[in-house]
Amino acid sequence: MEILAFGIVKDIFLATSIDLIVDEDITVGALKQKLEGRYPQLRGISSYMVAVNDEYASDDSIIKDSDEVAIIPPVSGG
Amino acid sequence: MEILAFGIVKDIFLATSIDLIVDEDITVGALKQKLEGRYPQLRGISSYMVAVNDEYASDDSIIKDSDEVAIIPPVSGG
Amino acid sequence: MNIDIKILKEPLDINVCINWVMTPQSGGIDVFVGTVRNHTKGKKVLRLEFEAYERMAMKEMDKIAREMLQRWPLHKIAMHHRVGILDVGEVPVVIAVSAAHRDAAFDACRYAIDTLKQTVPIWKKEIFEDGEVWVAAHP
Amino acid sequence: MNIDIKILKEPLDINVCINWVMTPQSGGIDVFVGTVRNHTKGKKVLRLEFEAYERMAMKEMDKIAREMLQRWPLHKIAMHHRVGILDVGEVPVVIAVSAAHRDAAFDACRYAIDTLKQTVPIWKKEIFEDGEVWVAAHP
Repeated sequence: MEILAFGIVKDIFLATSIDLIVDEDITVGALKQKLEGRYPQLRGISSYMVAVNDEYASDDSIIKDSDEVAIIPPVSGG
Repeated sequence: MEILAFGIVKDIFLATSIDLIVDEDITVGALKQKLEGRYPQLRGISSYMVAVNDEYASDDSIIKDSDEVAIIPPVSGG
Repeated sequence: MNIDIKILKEPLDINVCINWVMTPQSGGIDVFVGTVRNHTKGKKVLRLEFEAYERMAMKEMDKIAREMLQRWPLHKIAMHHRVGILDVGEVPVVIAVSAAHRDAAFDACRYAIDTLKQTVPIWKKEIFEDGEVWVAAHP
Repeated sequence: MNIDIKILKEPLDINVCINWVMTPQSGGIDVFVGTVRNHTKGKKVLRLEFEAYERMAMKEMDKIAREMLQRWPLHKIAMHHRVGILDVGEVPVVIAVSAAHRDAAFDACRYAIDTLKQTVPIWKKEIFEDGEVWVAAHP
């Protein structure tokens, strides 16, 4: 599952995207746990959201392997 | 006493200014009465203010002959 | 000086106002641009005429700007008003306000246009196909 | 269409935004112009870098604009955001809103920038003399 990284998350992943091996149909919450296990620095940022196919997704949303997943650290545009 | 007219008041005075003969040291209130006697249409407008030397003046302000007096109908700038 | 007040016969230049208020300390600029509408109360407007009691209008605009600087932490204020004949789509007024933070800029800019419309001796005549009228003159 | 959303690598053109939202029905336009400040929390800022998750950012800005049209009687909305490296004084964002009456334009424009800063996936990195930091990333 390809996961896009932006802002501070790019610095944590040391990449603009990572390819994570996951079971099919993982929830957003489970993905976060998995990522935080692999990248403990994620726990140190203010908060982050997960977007699935360009939409903010709640922790109980289910992600398919074909979805576009992005980690959204606190936004600071404007 | 020269009295400047703007907007609708120009149309009432049929002039951009009039020269009114007044006793010295007339109040703004007395000036208004005098003007309304001479130009009854003044009573038909929404409201108007008198400015003395570029400042809004209250009815009890005293006007000297050397002051610059202007009749200020409802403003509508912007 | 951090206040720029002008009454102009020529078309207003919005960029001039924005560039003038922009400072290296500023984080946000709010700009109000008035435009001439093509209708009022369902009636077609051909053009507008603006007249100012110029010296007093400058003074009253300056009062508004000084009050703004007292009430909000602002950097600079530009307030330009046009006079003369304006066609539909032309710009009678531009108010630009810069501040470190946007809330002050928004609040102050809105205060400026609201107060300008109440206190500044400038008058607008609406010219229709069948006549003309000084706005707000009659009840 | 009455919504113009853009994410651009080139300097934003404020006049383009204003001219685009201006309609013959409009009586007022409110414009918010963000600018890069030379300091933050007392520290000198050399420049900023803006990064967007572009497709999602466009979608989120479009949501904001649609919400604005539902909540206020507006004519047109332009929302342009810049990405890339910006120097002090450059403009990361322009939001222009036209309406028949100014209250709607002011309220909607403020809603737009407030919401953009909360929901649109764009990130700002502040670059100082001695390092750089992603804004708001850490508690």
